[in-house]
Amino acid sequence: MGILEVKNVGKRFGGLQALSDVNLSVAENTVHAIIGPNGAGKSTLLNCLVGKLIPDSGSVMFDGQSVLGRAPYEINQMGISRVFQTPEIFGDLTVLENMMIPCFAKRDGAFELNALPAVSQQKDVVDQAMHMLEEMRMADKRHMHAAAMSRGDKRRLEIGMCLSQEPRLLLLDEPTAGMARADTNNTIDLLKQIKQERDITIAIIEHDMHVVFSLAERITVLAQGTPLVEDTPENIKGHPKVREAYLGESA
Amino acid sequence: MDAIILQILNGLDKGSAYALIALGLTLIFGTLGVVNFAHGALFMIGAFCAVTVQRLLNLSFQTVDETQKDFLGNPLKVDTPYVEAWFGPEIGAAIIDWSVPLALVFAIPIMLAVGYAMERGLIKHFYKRPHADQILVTFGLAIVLQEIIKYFFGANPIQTPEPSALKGSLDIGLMLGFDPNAIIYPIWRLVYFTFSVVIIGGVFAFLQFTTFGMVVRAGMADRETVGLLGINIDKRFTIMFGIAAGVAGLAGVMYGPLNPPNYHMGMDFLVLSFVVVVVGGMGSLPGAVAAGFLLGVLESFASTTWATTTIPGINQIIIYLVAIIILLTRPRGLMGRKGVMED
Amino acid sequence: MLGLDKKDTSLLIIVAILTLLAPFILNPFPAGSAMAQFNAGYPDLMQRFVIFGIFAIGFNILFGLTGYLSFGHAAFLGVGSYSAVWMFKLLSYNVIPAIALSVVVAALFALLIGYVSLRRSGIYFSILTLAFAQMSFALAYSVLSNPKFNLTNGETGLQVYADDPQIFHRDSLPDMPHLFGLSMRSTYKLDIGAWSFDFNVGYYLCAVIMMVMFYLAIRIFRSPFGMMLRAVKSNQQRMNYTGLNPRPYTLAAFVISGMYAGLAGGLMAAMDPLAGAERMQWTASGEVVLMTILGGAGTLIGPVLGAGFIKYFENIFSKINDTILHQWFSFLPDGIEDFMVFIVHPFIGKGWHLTLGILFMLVVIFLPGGLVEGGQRLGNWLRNRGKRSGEAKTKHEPAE
Amino acid sequence: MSKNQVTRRGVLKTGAVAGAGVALPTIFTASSAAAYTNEPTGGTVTLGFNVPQTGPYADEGNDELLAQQLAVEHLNGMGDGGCLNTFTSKALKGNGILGKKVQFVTGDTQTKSDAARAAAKSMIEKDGAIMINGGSSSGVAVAVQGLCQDAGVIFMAGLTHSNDTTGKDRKKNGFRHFFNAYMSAAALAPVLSKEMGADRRAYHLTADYTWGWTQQESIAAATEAMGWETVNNVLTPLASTDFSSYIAPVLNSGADVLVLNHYGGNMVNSLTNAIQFGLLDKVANGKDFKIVVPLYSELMAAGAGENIKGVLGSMNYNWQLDNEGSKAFVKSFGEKYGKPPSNSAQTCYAQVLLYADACERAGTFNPCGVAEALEGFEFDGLGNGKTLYRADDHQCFKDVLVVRGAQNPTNAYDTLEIVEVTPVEQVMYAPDHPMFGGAEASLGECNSGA
Repeated sequence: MGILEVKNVGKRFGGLQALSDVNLSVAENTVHAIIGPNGAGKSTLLNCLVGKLIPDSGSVMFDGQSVLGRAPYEINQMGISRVFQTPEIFGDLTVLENMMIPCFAKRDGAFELNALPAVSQQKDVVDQAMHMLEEMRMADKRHMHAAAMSRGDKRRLEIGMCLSQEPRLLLLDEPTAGMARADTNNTIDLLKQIKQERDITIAIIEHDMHVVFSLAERITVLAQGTPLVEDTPENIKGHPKVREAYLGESA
Repeated sequence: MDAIILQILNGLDKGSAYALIALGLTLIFGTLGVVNFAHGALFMIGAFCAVTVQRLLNLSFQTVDETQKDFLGNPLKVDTPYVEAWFGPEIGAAIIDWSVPLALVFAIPIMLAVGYAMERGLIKHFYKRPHADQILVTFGLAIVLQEIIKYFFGANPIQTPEPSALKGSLDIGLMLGFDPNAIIYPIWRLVYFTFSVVIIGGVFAFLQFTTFGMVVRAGMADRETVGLLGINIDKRFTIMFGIAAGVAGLAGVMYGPLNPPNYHMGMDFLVLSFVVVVVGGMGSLPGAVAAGFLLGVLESFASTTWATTTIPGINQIIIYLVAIIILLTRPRGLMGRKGVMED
Repeated sequence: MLGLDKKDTSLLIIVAILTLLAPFILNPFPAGSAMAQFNAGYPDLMQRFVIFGIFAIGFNILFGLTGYLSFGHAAFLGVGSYSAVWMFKLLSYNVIPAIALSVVVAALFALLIGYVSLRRSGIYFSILTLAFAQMSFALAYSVLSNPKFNLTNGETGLQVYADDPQIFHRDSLPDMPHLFGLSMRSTYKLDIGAWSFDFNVGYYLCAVIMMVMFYLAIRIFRSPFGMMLRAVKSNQQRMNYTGLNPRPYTLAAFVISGMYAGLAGGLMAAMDPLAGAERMQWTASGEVVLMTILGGAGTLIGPVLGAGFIKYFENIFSKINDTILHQWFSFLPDGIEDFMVFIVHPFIGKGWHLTLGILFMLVVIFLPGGLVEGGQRLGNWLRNRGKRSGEAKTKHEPAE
Repeated sequence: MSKNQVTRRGVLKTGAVAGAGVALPTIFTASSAAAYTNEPTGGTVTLGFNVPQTGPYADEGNDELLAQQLAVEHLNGMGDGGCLNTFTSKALKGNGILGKKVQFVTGDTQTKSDAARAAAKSMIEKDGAIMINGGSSSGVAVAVQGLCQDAGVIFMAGLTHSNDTTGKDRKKNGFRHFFNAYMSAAALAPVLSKEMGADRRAYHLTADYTWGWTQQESIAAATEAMGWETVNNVLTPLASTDFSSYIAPVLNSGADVLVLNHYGGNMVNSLTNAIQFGLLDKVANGKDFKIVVPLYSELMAAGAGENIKGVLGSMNYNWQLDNEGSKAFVKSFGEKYGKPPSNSAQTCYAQVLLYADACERAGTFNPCGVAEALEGFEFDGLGNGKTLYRADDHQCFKDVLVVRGAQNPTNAYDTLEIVEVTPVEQVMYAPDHPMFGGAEASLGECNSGA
């Protein structure tokens, strides 16, 4: 029984069957990659997991509880954090504030009218955020406007924000898309380090095979809205169906 | 039955003014992505083009008539318009009589110029600014424009009558086989309705059938891609702004005979036209037109005795009520596109 | 101090000093002098400064922090005023229950309108608030003033009549709004030489309340809640995926700012017990938008400055008529005098709307941060100039 | 000057602060030694002119302002154009009021109660205005009147036509020279009956607010008493700019007269729309269709242009009125400003002179004294002919003009012609008339602010 169980999920947009009969099981404390050619339904599947879309059929269970029909913030509070393809951060806020917001969300829940005490007096949250900033090696930039940072820094900040919520499942949507090789490698190292240092399950959607094969313990290949195979990276590499559907074209 | 036909007719007529203003607003929003609160002011400027033409045609020289006295008991100074002196009294009077249709010719270059100047001089610098900033700067511009008009033309409304040949009303009911006086409708209002249908049709045809229009429509859908194709979309958008200003201005010129122009008529229409655009769906041209006519008809029906006795005060709030209901049930208005103006 | 950091404390102290000494600061010119018409230190205007300051501070909590542009905030002000006058009519002229009820009713009203309007964002939200406010105005102006059910007294405005119950009214109490017998209109007049200063009870009540509200606003700005509101403005998507529900945050901000507006409305009625429908009109909502932007949206002090600026314009600039202009320029030769009057004429007196519109446009175009940004830029420029001349000196010195 | 000011305000000098003093707490700005609010102590007295300078009624406000400036000139003896001579009271000497030179300050009402009160307060609190004059709507008049009552100054209303101003909202410190809706109706009804017959069926369009309702109520009552029938009364929102949907059903309703209980922009547009629909060319119930606009003003007539031809209405005053006072005033106004005065201008002019005259006769600026001098004051001149300022409700009673849009105006100023001058007796009513607040309406006590 995996921490995330997707059963028979289907989703249709008008005439397009984006997902059909998707089954996926992500085991706890593993790195699970979902790959597939463009239009395979990777993003649709992801959106079904985080509450942005509601599948037409099937079930999505996280840690034994259904996530269907819940709003994104509720699903996040259950322990699923999402990293976006282009970093989604609070650009107008400082780096430290960016890091504090998930800490508050972790501490106070989805809504708390905490309107009178100053942020600076919330020592526990400040400490937690600073600690995470240090771990992300950006403590020196804490007073910078987040929008003014480099793309790599934004990515690290976003991952840091997700981690500070101590999620049980971290979803990454093409975390290295559009990155230079060096930045990509840094991100891979960061993710490896994260995985080493804590008990966390990571599901990653990725195009870049380099990233996938450096990180993933299991891989699901999606094509035309259905999972083709699920296996270890080694087996996937040699799988004829996958070669045909995906690797053949990109290799 | 006749009462219903009458109110539908009236609603379409009312709606045609809303539709024209909303059409221009939507053109500007759809192409340039700018929320133009000064659009009502353009409508008002159009109406004052008619006033100006009327004033110009009435420019007069004075002759003293000893036989008549003015209010102070002095000999009366009689004004004779130059046009009457030049073309003879009859032709001169006829020219003055037709000043509103003549003003159309005059208003087109003026409105295009005003639109061009507005876009190049002000709006251009706000493409990248937040919508709130656009609303605010154009709101400020609307105040400035109306105060300038007020300074020159005063606060009182000024009559710009329709040509006397088009005065009066038609008994449409009689033509449809109802009793006399059942459905009476003013000729100029029918002219206005026809005019707006022609203009709306013209704008749609222009966008549909010309290359220029196709590029603009493509640009409305996806500005970046069209820009990548090496087409200078900005220049075309400037022209679109001019056209939108022209539509508003012509709507204003023709509106003058319906209700005499005053300096605040733009503000009076502004709130309403935004409601129309939002109900229609931001960025949707057919939506704007449909919503304009729809709200016109609803407003017309809400002002019937039947409606006001059933729900007292319904005529006061109908427009807003409709806006609220539509926005809550259809988040993007009647025909709005996803993702427009939701940031 | 008071849970604020050093910078905020000094800001609060400056505001406190300015408001408490306003009767002096606003009356810089001797009473009889030609410049006296620029004096703004009379009770009514001083009250308006702080009341609209409260209104704008509240509006800024919504607009400045969350970026939601409400075009219907005047409705809450109007509702507050009506509630307060009803308290005067039913209970007594004591301002405490009136102000309390105005805040409560405005909060409920804001909760209702906010709950519905906040289902949409962007311009849809603006139009929804506008629609609600215009509906409220139309209802207050005519529908709810019909003889059968007269809640608002329509065009004339709601006021206290001699035959109203006023169940707690005693003959010993003043026949106008008061605070436990201290009339809002009591004014100490202080004459120093040619100068004359008014110290009005109503003003000081409003001023104290404004300082409290300003203080609360600072606390809100610096609190986790305030940070969440800025997060709403910055990126709602990220907020959603960080386990935070933006809607209750924006709704809370909406209600809080509605309560500020209601308080302002209640105070307006307390200073002058008449509530007119036109203070609910969309142009009145537009005015508070102008105030906030003009002063500097999202800054603490900006809205207060903007409110003061616009009210000064409305009350002082609008009173300059041609006769006064001719007096000003009378030192010039006749022709030039007339010419100067001709040039200035469109912008003053009845032309104050024009001047305001132009200023507003200039601010939006060149100073998106409002007067506060202008002040900062000026400060920086002066500092840089000082520095540069300093640098120039240091560069120069070694050469010598 | 400065020292003078300290002593004349009767300030207690304290030893601690040399040259500074603190007055006792008082209501409003009157200090303890002053007998009443803004008691003038120098050589000048300040009047406050509160008129709309922005908004749709700005032109009317401007007209009022011109008339008030003219009145100040006349009071200060800068030539009175013979106006004062026609005034039956001879108390004014052309040397200001009570020997003090008259100054004035202006305020912008914006035709909004709030703004009007703010402007009035500013003039009272800051500029020391001893009275407030002017205005262009009933809402404003009632609001400012209440304020002046509280402040302890005299309020002389400008254009305000609602019954309430001197009806249920009457105040001891407030005075109205202008006529009201009841008087319009009383004056119009006989003329309407004479011109149109006694068996007409009337359709009312009424602006949906207090003034509209009282006007409609008055007209309906007066015409029904003459035998007319009221077919329908439709309330139109004040914010309406287009009345076509209200006009369209009129012809088919069985009515043969349309009564437009509208004012200002509403009236201009509703009348324009009615003419567009060709109502005046139609025959209904075998009679020529007619339109009535109970309250006319010159600016509305100008705004409505040719549409007013043949349309009946009433006015407080018209410059064509043929009496000595009127002629002198029109001449004086016309020579200075190049146009004849409007009826609101005449009211504002008369109000300033009436106030000044009352001060002279009372020998004081004390509002209670002035009010007493005005109450029951009978005079002639200033334009309207014989007039009474009734003591019971502070309403002026004088002849009312019934006017009609002229068929062939010779210039921009004679677009209205006087049909009949209804004698004052016909428009009289009891002070406790139910339309005027009934027996409960009371002026209250005079307030001098002391």
